[in-house]
Amino acid sequence: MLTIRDAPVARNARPGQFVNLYPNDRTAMLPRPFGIAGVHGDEFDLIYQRVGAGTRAFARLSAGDPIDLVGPLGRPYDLTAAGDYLLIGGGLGVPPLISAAQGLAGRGDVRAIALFGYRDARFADGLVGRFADRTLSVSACEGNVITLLDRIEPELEVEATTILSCGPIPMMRAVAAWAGRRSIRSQFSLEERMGCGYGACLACVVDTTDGRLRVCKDGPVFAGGRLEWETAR
Amino acid sequence: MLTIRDAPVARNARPGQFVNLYPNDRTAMLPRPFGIAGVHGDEFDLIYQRVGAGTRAFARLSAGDPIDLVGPLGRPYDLTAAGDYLLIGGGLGVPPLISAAQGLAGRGDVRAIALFGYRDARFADGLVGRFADRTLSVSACEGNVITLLDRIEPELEVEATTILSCGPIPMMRAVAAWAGRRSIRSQFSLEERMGCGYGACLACVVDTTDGRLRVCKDGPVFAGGRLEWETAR
Amino acid sequence: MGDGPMNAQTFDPFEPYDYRHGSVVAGLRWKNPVGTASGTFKLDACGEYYDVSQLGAISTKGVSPVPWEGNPTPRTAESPSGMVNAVGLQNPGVDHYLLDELPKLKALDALVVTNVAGHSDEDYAQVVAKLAQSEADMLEINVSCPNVTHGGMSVGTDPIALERLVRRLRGMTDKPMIVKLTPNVTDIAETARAAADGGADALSLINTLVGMRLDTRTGRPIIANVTGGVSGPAILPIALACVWKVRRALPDMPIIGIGGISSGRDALEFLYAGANAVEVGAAALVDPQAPVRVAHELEELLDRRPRLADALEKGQAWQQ
Amino acid sequence: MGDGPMNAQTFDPFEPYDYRHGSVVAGLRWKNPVGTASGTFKLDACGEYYDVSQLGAISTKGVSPVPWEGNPTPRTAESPSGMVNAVGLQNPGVDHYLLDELPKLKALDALVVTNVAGHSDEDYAQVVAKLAQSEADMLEINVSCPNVTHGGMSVGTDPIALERLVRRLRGMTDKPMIVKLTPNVTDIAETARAAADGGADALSLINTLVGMRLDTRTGRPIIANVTGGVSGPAILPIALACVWKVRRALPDMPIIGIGGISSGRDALEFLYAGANAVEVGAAALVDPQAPVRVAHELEELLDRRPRLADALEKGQAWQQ
Ligand SMILES: Cc1cc2nc3c(=O)[nH]c(=O)nc-3n(C[C@H](O)[C@H](O)[C@H](O)COP(=O)(O)OP(=O)(O)OC[C@H]3O[C@@H](n4cnc5c(N)ncnc54)[C@H](O)[C@@H]3O)c2cc1C
Ligand SMILES: Cc1cc2nc3c(=O)[nH]c(=O)nc-3n(C[C@H](O)[C@H](O)[C@H](O)COP(=O)(O)OP(=O)(O)OC[C@H]3O[C@@H](n4cnc5c(N)ncnc54)[C@H](O)[C@@H]3O)c2cc1C
Ligand SMILES: Cc1cc2nc3c(=O)[nH]c(=O)nc-3n(C[C@H](O)[C@H](O)[C@H](O)COP(=O)(O)O)c2cc1C
Ligand SMILES: Cc1cc2nc3c(=O)[nH]c(=O)nc-3n(C[C@H](O)[C@H](O)[C@H](O)COP(=O)(O)O)c2cc1C
Ligand code: FES
Ligand code: FES
Repeated sequence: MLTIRDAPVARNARPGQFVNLYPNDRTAMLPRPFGIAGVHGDEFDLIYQRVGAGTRAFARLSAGDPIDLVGPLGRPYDLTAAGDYLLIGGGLGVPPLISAAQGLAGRGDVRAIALFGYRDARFADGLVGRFADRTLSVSACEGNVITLLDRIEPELEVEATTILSCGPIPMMRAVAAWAGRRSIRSQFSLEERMGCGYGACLACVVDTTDGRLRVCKDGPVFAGGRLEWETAR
Repeated sequence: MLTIRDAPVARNARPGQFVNLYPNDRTAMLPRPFGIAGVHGDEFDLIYQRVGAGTRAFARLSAGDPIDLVGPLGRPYDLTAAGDYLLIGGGLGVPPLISAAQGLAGRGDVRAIALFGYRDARFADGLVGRFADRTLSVSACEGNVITLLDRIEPELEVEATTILSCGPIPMMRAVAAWAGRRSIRSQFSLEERMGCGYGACLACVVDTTDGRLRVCKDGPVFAGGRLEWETAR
Repeated sequence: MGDGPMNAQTFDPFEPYDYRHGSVVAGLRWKNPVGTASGTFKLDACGEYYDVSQLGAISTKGVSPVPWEGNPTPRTAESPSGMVNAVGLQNPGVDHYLLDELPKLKALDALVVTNVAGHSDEDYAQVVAKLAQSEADMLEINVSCPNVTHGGMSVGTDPIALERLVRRLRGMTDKPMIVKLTPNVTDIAETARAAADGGADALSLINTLVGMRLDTRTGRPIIANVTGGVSGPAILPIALACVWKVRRALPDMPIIGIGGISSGRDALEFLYAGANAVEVGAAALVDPQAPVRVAHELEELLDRRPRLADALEKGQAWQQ
Repeated sequence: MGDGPMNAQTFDPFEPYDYRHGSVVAGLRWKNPVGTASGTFKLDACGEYYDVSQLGAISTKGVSPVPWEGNPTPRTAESPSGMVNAVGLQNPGVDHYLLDELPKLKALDALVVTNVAGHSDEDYAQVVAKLAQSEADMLEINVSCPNVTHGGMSVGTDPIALERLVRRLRGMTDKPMIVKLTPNVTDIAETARAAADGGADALSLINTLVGMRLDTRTGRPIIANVTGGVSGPAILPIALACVWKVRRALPDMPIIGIGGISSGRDALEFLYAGANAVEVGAAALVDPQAPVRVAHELEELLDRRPRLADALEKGQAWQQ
C-alpha cells in the first residue's frame, strides 16, 4: 500500500478513477496506472503488487519521497442508483471497489456488499469492511466469486441491484454472464497496457458496442452491456 | 568543490590521476571525468565547474548522497626527479596540480612553486598554498602564466627544473614552447571527450610522437616532448 | 549555466500568450516553431491540459478513407528512454474527421495539419480529395505505413513509388503538402529527394523506427502486433542525423524535425540541425503539457539567438 | 519477484568460475552466451576489471590491413540512454594485431573473435588472408563501415555487393565466419540472406545506427566527424526487432545479438528473440565489469529455463 499526499487528487477523485505514477528513473517513460483505493483528507491510497521495475522502485520509496503523478483519470463508477451494490473484486481488482464502498458509505438509500475472491491471503477484507455493509470473501481453494454470488442471490431484488466489478478478465466475464442472465445492471473496470493513460494515444482500447474505446479515457469503467466479452483478454 | 568518501580511491590515487563520476540520472551514460584535487584520510576532493546536466546534478547533491564512480584512473605525474617543480595551471586545470603539490609536500629534495592563471577569482591559491612552497598567480586582466614564468625564470636551474601543467590548450601550448626553448622537462595533463574513461574505446585520443594515444589510459599526463601541439585542440 | 530550460511551473497553459518567435513553414506562419506529432494528440484528452491554439500547429492522428480498427492490444511496450507502439492507425475515417474533429479544432483557432494515412495510393487519393476543400491548413502525408504497395515495405521506402504517389496527390490540392518520411531506409536523402521531385512543399521527419520488446517471463513479444515503432528520447540522435542529412541534400526545403523532443533545448538542437519547426510526440504522452512547455522553453532560447529566430520568421533554416 | 538480476557484488570477476550454460555458435562452444562487442574491448584496459577467459568470447576492435588513424576528436557525444561514437576504426593494423594482441588474448585462454574492417573488398581479403593461419577462433566481418565500394554507403547495405564479398572471403579460410550486419538498411532480412548466400557461418547484429548531436551553445555538431553511430540501451528495441526478423528469415542461422544489452535480462530477451549468443558493447564503457555481470545474471536466468539452455547447448535458437 502506498499513501500519497496530493490535495487536488484527493479532493477530486471519484470511485473507479485511477492515477498515473511515473518512476523516478527517467529511462522509464510510460505511466504506471493504479486504481485509487480510498481518500482521506488530502491523501489517497493505492494498493499494488510488485510486478516489474516500476513497482519495485515504488516499493523502495520512503515516507516523504516525492513522486510524479497525473490524475485523477478516467470515468468513475456511476453510483447514482439506489438499492443494493455488489462490489465484486478479484486479485488486484479490489482497490477501486474499496473506493466505491467509501463512496457509498453513509448513504441511506444503498447497501454495499463486497464479494471478494482471493488467490490466498484475504488482504482487503479489512479495508473494505470499514465502508461496506457486508463483506463476503472466498479464496481460490474454496471457490470463486460466482460461488458467493449464488449464495447471495436469494437476498437480491433484480431491479434494485447494481454490480460493480474489477478483476481478472475470466472472473469479470463470468460475472457479466451471471448478471446478464438475471438482467442485473453491471459496471466493469478494465485494465490495459497504456501509452499515455489520459486519452491521447489510443494504445489502451477495448471493443464495445460503440466500437473500440479507450480504457483510460472512455473507461476504465464500462457498463457490462457495452463490452464485447468474446474479444476481451 | 565536492568531497567524496571512498577509501580505496583515496588510498591509491596519485597526483594527476582522475575519477569518472556517473550521474544518478540513468539516461546519461557517459562518464564525467574529474582530476583529483587532493586526498585526506579516506576522502578525496574534486573541484569542478557547472557545465551541463551532469555537473548541475552533482551540484545538487547533499552531504551523504551516494554517487557512482570508477577510479583512480590514468597515468599520474612523474614526481621522481628532485629539484624545482613549477606547477602551471590555468582555469579548471588546477585540481591535479593541487594534488601534485600535496604529493611533493614534505619532501626535502624538491621545491614546489605554483604558477596559476585565472580568468577572475583566484579560487585555488589558498588550496595549493597549503602544500606549495610558493604560489604566484595572475588574473586575465593582468597577464598570463607566461608572465609569471618570465618573472621566475632567473631563479631556475634548467636541469633541476620540472614543469607540470594543466589547463586550456593555448596556455599549455605556450608553456610547452617556453619550456622547449629552455630545454626544461615538462609534463602536461590533457582533457578530451571520453567514451569509457578507462582505455577500452579509443574515443579520447591525442597525437603523440608514438602515434594516437588514449588520454584516459596512456595519459592524461604526457611528457611535453611527446605531444604534437600543432594538431592539439 | 544561464541557458537552462525554464521551470515548468512558470507558464499557464490556458492563459493567452503572444509568442515572440514564429516560423514560416511552406508559406504558412506558425505562431511558434512547435507542433504536436501525429498520433500523440487527441483533442478531448490534450485540450484538458492546454489551450491548443497556443501551439504552432496541431498534427492530427492519421486519417484514412474509411474507419480503421487498428491493431489488437497490447499496443505498447516500454524501452530505455523510449516506447514501442503498434496502435495501427485506428481512426474513425475521413468523413467523421471532417464532421467532428476538424471543425472543433478550427473553432479553437488551431493551425491544423491533417495527417493522411493509406494502405494504397488509392486510399491516400481518396482522403486528399476530401480534405482538399476542407478547413485543414496543411496536409501531412504519412508514407511510413507498412504493407501493401510494396511487398511488406511501405511506399515511403521506395523512392520511385513515393515520387509517383506524391505527384498524384500534388495534383489534387493547393494546400501545403508535407510528406512525412520514415527512417527505416538505407538513405533518407534519397526518399527526401523523391518526395521533393514529386512536389512536396515540406518534409517532416522522422516517423518511428521498427522495434520490439519481449516478455522474459513468457518468452513472447509484448505487443500483439509483434513489432512496433520506437519513439521518444532514445531516437533523438537518429532523428537529428536524418534532419541534418536531408537539409544538406535539399538546402531550401522546409523541414519539420520530429523524434525524441522533450525540451526547448532538444527543439533548438533540431533547428540547428536544419529544421524550420518541430513536432513533439511521445514526450506528450508522459507529460501532457510537454508541447506547450517545449514551446515556452524554446521561446526563451530563441530570445538569445536573434539570427536563428530571424531566419525562421523568413521561412529559412539555420545556415551552418 | 524472484526473477530479478543478481546483485552485482556477488561475483568475483577474477575467481575461476564454471558456467553451467554455454552456447554453440557455428560449431564452436562459448562457455557462456555472452561476449564483448567489437570496439568496446581493449585487453590492457578491460583485463584490469575481469578475467577475460570468463566470457563466452572476446570480439576485438576492427582490424585493417594497415594501421588506421581513425577520426579526429571529439569522437563521442551522449544521447538519452545511449551514446554516439565516431572513433573511425583506429587500429594498429593486422600485422601488429597478430604479433601483439592476439597472442596475449590466446595466452589468457580467451575465445577470440577477430573483427575485420576494410574500406574495400581488397582490404577485407588482405586481413582475412593473414588471419586464416592465425590462432583466431572466429572471424567477424564488419561490413558496416561507410564509404568506398558503394557511393557513400557501406558494402553492408547492398545485398549484391555483400554476397560477392562474403563469397570471396569464404573461399579464403576454414575459420567460422560471422558477418556483422548494419541496421541502417530498409530490410535487414535481405542483407542477412545475402550474407547467408555468400557462405556466412553466423551473423552478428546490430552495429550502430547513424546519429548525431549538436552543441546548442555553438549550433555546431559535437563530434568532429559530424555523424557517428548510436549504441547503448536506446537501441535495444531496434536491435531486438532486427534479430527477430533475421531469425524468421533464416531459421537455422546462428545469430549473435548485439545492441543495448546491459543486464542478464536484456541478454535473455535477445535469446528469446532468436539469438544464440550476445555481445555487450556500450554498457561495458559505463561499467567495466558489465560483460561478466551480464554473463552471471544470465546464468541464473537460464537455470530456470532448462529448455532454452538446452537449445543453446545444441547450437539451436529458441523456438517461438
Ligand atoms: C486502469 C488500471 C488500474 C490499475 N490498478 C492497479 C492497482 O490498483 N493495483 C495494482 O497492483 N496494479 C494495478 N494496475 C496494474 C499496474 O498498472 C501494473 O502492475 C504496473 O504498471 C506495472 O508496472 P511495473 O513497472 O512494475 O512493470 P513493468 O512490466 O516493468 O512495466 C512495463 C510497462 O508495462 C506496463 N504494464 C505492466 N503490467 C501491466 C498491467 N498489468 N496493466 C497495465 N500495464 C502494465 C507498465 O505500466 C509499463 O508501462 C492497473 C492497471 C490499469 C490499466
Ligand atoms: C581527464 C579530465 C579531467 C577533468 N578534470 C576536471 C576538473 O577537475 N574540474 C572540472 O570542472 N572539469 C574537469 N574536466 C571536465 C569535465 O569532465 C566536464 O566539465 C564534465 O564532464 C561536464 O559534464 P556535464 O554533464 O556537466 O556536461 P555535458 O555537456 O552535459 O556533458 C555531456 C558529455 O560531454 C562530456 N564533456 C562535456 N564537457 C567536457 C569537457 N570539457 N571535457 C571532457 N568531456 C566533456 C561529458 O563528460 C559528457 O560525456 C576534466 C575532463 C577530463 C577529460
Ligand atoms: C502512439 C503513437 C501513435 C502515432 N501515430 C502516428 C500517426 O498516426 N501518423 C504519423 O504520421 N505518425 C504517427 N506517430 C509517429 C509520431 O508522430 C512521431 O513521428 C514519432 O513518434 C517520433 O517522434 P517522438 O519521438 O517525439 O514521439 C505515432 C507515434 C506514437 C508514439
Ligand atoms: C566506441 C565503439 C567502437 C566500436 N567499434 C566497432 C568496431 O571496430 N567494429 C565493429 O564491428 N563494431 C564496432 N562497434 C559497434 C559495437 O560492436 C556494437 O555493435 C554496437 O555498439 C551496438 O551494441 P551496444 O549497444 O551494446 O554498444 C563499436 C561501438 C562503440 C560504442
Ligand atoms: S493509454 Fe493513451 S489513450 Fe489510453
Ligand atoms: S575514453 Fe575510452 S579509451 Fe579513453
